Amino acid sequence: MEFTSSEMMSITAARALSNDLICFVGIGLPSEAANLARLTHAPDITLIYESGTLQTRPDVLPLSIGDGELCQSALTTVSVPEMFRYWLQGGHISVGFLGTAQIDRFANLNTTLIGDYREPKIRLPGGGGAPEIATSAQEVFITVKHSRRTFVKDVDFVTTVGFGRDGKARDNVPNIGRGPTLVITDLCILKPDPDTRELVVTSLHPNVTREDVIEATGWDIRFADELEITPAPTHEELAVLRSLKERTHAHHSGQQ
Amino acid sequence: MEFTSSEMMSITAARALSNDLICFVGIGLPSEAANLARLTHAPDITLIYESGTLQTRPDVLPLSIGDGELCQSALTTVSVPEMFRYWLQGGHISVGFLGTAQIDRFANLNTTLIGDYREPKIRLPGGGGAPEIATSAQEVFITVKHSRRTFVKDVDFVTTVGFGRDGKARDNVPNIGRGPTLVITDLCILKPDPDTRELVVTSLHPNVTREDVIEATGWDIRFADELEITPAPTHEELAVLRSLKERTHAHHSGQQ
Amino acid sequence: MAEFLSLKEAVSKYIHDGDTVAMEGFTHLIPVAAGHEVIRQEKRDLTLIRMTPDLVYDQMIGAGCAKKLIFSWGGNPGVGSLHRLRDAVEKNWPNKLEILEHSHAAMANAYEAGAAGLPLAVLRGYVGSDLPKVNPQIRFIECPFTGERLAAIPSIRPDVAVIHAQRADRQGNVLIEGIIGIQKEAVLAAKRSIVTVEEIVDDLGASVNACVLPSWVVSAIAEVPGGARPSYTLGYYDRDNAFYKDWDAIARDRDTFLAWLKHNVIEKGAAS
Amino acid sequence: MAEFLSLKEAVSKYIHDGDTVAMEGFTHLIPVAAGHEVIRQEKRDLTLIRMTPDLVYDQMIGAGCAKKLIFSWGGNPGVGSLHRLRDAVEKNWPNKLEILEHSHAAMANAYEAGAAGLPLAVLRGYVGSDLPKVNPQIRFIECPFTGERLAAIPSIRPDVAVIHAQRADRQGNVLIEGIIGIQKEAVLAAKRSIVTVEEIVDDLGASVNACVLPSWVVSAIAEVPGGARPSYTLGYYDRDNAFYKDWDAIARDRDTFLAWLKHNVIEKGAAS
Repeated sequence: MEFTSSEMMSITAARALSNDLICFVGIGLPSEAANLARLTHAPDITLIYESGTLQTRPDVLPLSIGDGELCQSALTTVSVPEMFRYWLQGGHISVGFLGTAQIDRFANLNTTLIGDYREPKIRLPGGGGAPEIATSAQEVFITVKHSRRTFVKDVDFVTTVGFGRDGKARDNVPNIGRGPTLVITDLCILKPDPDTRELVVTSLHPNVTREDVIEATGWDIRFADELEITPAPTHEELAVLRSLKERTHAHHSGQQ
Repeated sequence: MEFTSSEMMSITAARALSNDLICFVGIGLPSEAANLARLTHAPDITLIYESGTLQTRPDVLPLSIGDGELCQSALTTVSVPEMFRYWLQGGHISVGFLGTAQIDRFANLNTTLIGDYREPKIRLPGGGGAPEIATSAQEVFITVKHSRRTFVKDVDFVTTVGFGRDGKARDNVPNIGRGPTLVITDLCILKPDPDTRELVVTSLHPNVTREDVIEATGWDIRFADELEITPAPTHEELAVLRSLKERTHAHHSGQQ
Repeated sequence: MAEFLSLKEAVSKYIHDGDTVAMEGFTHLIPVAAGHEVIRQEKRDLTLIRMTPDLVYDQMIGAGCAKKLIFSWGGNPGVGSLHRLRDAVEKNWPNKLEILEHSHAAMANAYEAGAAGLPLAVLRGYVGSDLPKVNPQIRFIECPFTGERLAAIPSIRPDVAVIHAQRADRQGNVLIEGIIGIQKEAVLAAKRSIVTVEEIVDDLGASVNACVLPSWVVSAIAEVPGGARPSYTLGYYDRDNAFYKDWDAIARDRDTFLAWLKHNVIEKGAAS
Repeated sequence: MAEFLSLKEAVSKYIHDGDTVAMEGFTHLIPVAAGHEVIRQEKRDLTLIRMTPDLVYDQMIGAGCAKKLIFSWGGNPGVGSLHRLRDAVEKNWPNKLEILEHSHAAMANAYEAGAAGLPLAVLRGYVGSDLPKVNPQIRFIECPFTGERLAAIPSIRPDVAVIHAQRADRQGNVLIEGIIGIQKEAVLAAKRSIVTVEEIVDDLGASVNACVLPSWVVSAIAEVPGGARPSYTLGYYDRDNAFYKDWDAIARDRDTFLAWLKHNVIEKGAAS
């Protein structure tokens, strides 16, 4: 079966999810992965979107975290202050899903700007929910396309903490989660080293070589001793993902 | 028309209310006065009870601030944290109505205990909403039976501030209301002196003499230069009050 | 996910001697049946937390379950005192009861901060009151932006919260309607929680923004029709105002109270 | 009590040059028609506050209404950048735009504290982030009970808040349903407020705990059917996702943007 690198990412991310997780889902690939998991091996997974929709089961992927369908298929919809104070900061979220523009070796994320804050070359959307998802969720999964543009030696701005520029930002900080435990790209899977917190490649996707990853990373990336190969997408995973995306496309462009 | 001193109190308190007021109503006499006002000269007055019921129009007097009827006749019912944070502390309440066990010359209230805190002679219910109603409401009306038991030289405990034991507790405290502006008893009406904040009798109820008030007050009470006579209850006021109380009595004892 | 248990099993499994227990319900939805089960199971040394102790705590205090009470208004609303509470505070009967007294606003904020996972609540509170003199939990902080002096109190995070609610669905999601008081905050602030409900249904029939607790924040659900009496449950039965009045005489005297307790609680086993 | 006015009268009366304006609606119920009226009335030097600026602020910034923006995520959701916002920040077009950047959690807490009449909000926020280095509003305090270091930010208390809602009744009470976001907090935190609604009805049909704003916290109500388009109003019309995608090309180029603005906003008078 042919599959794109983006499909590989969604499917790999979906596999990391399970029924008993309470998942705080961002827009884009995180939403794709979470709903794919719900439609395949984790039908009871609980999805929560920042807009206040608790335990929602959308039939198509939302274009925004506040789409109408999220609200209609939710158990209930709470206010935004309640979402951030009770459900996120209250510690009920098992996994926070984040995307990013830039990531460094300690999984710090930059979604604020490229260049200097005062006169940015490129002004990015900003942190949104990420800075607090990263510390209030019990753990964080990150999905990002793998290139020298995203995997940079030093992020221009730490919008959202991974483990800090020195890998020690979470040390003896009370009442926060474990931080990033999984980074999924279109080339590989990375996990933080238990001691140094530096990201280490633990699995290469099918047809991806070490050189591809080295080529696409702005620092001298480390590989785990026993490097695994990520199982290729199955028929069912691809079929469900593609039908989900088709339904979504039809739905969003159909509306006027 | 014959009327009891308690009827005189409710009617006098009701007269002090008007259509444009947002009234935070406590149980007992405050609730009687507020609903009497709503059923007579101030049909558009807004009543709010601590339990979260906004803009409620009960047909009978509630036995508690959380009676079912308050909720069913309310515009909506919010949570208790929201009631205290947004509606009271947010400054939307024009008048807070309070009762008390003891009151002193600076309108400080004691609803905590008689005797010493460690071994109280009589343990009273406590402050409830009063301590913050007294400072977050724009002004406070107090209703209390007039006797040496209630009008004491020094309250055993300041549960709820009037103007402090020295009359200066509100001076240069930002973001709080004006405090008690009206004390209504079964004998008279008192208002705080604009400078010293000490309570001064401004109006005697019908058939009440200065001596009655002096006799019933534990400190040497002051009288305004032009002492008024509170107009006696009208036929309509008494009729509406009595029918309200009959309906209430029937309703509460009728239920099993 | 919430476990469906009998009231007996839920109380036995989730409430232990020495726990801090919040049995909330602001006049409405008071979990009285659960309180009676705690009495029957003779739990001891509990720290009871409740904004308005009401009859249920008067009974638990009179039965000797509590060593400490955290509250903000301890009376029989519209009737008078809670005589078992007064007997414990004034005369240490049946045992010494330590009390920690707050205002309603402070406790509401403390529950809210507990539900929000914070260690403290901040409010414009206790101005000019003597309560800070008798409650070491009440501190004051200065706003770093305006310099305003504001009250700070520890958030409430009980070992277990017990509430009553209208109904639960078969997945264990709970609907709370009407005067929802502090029910959600008490459950979210607690480590463990028990919810007694009038009925278990296929569909909660909740409106889009209704107060619904997902099953993954509730430890146990017990179906206990009438579980709030003499308090009430909107849509099911009214408040037994007459009993609230009768309680004054029952509780006033130790022996009448003990007789009432024996007949109406101890000997009446909960639906096992 | 809320005044019933036309959108034109409401904006003219309650929004003044130099005001801090919060036009909230978290993807849902965005008050776009009101934003267009602000553009038509050529308001200037506004400090715009909004968690997610969205198309409405992109248009107001591009039209030169704003001198400052307080926000927490400035993109076109699911599509890309807000090009007018980037043009202002990166190239000072049409005018220099000062920005003050927070996280969503911080702004949500700041609105909540504003509605609660407090000068600050406290949250477990900004741990390890660079945002405190570029936003002087972000301070840290120590919890007096646990010593935990927590973030403190000023509460948001705008001069005026503008929201869209499903409907109002004839007394001026307003019902907000579905994704209610931060609507109530924005109105309660503001000195003045305008609510545009789809319709004015006799009975709101609100459920017992629905999000309803009493008329005495709203300054003006304007009946503006379709007032949220291309955002949406639950129960009335869907989100125009196609337009959100089309906006990317329209806004990318200054002239195409100005042409669109002239044709779709400037020359299209609001219902006066």
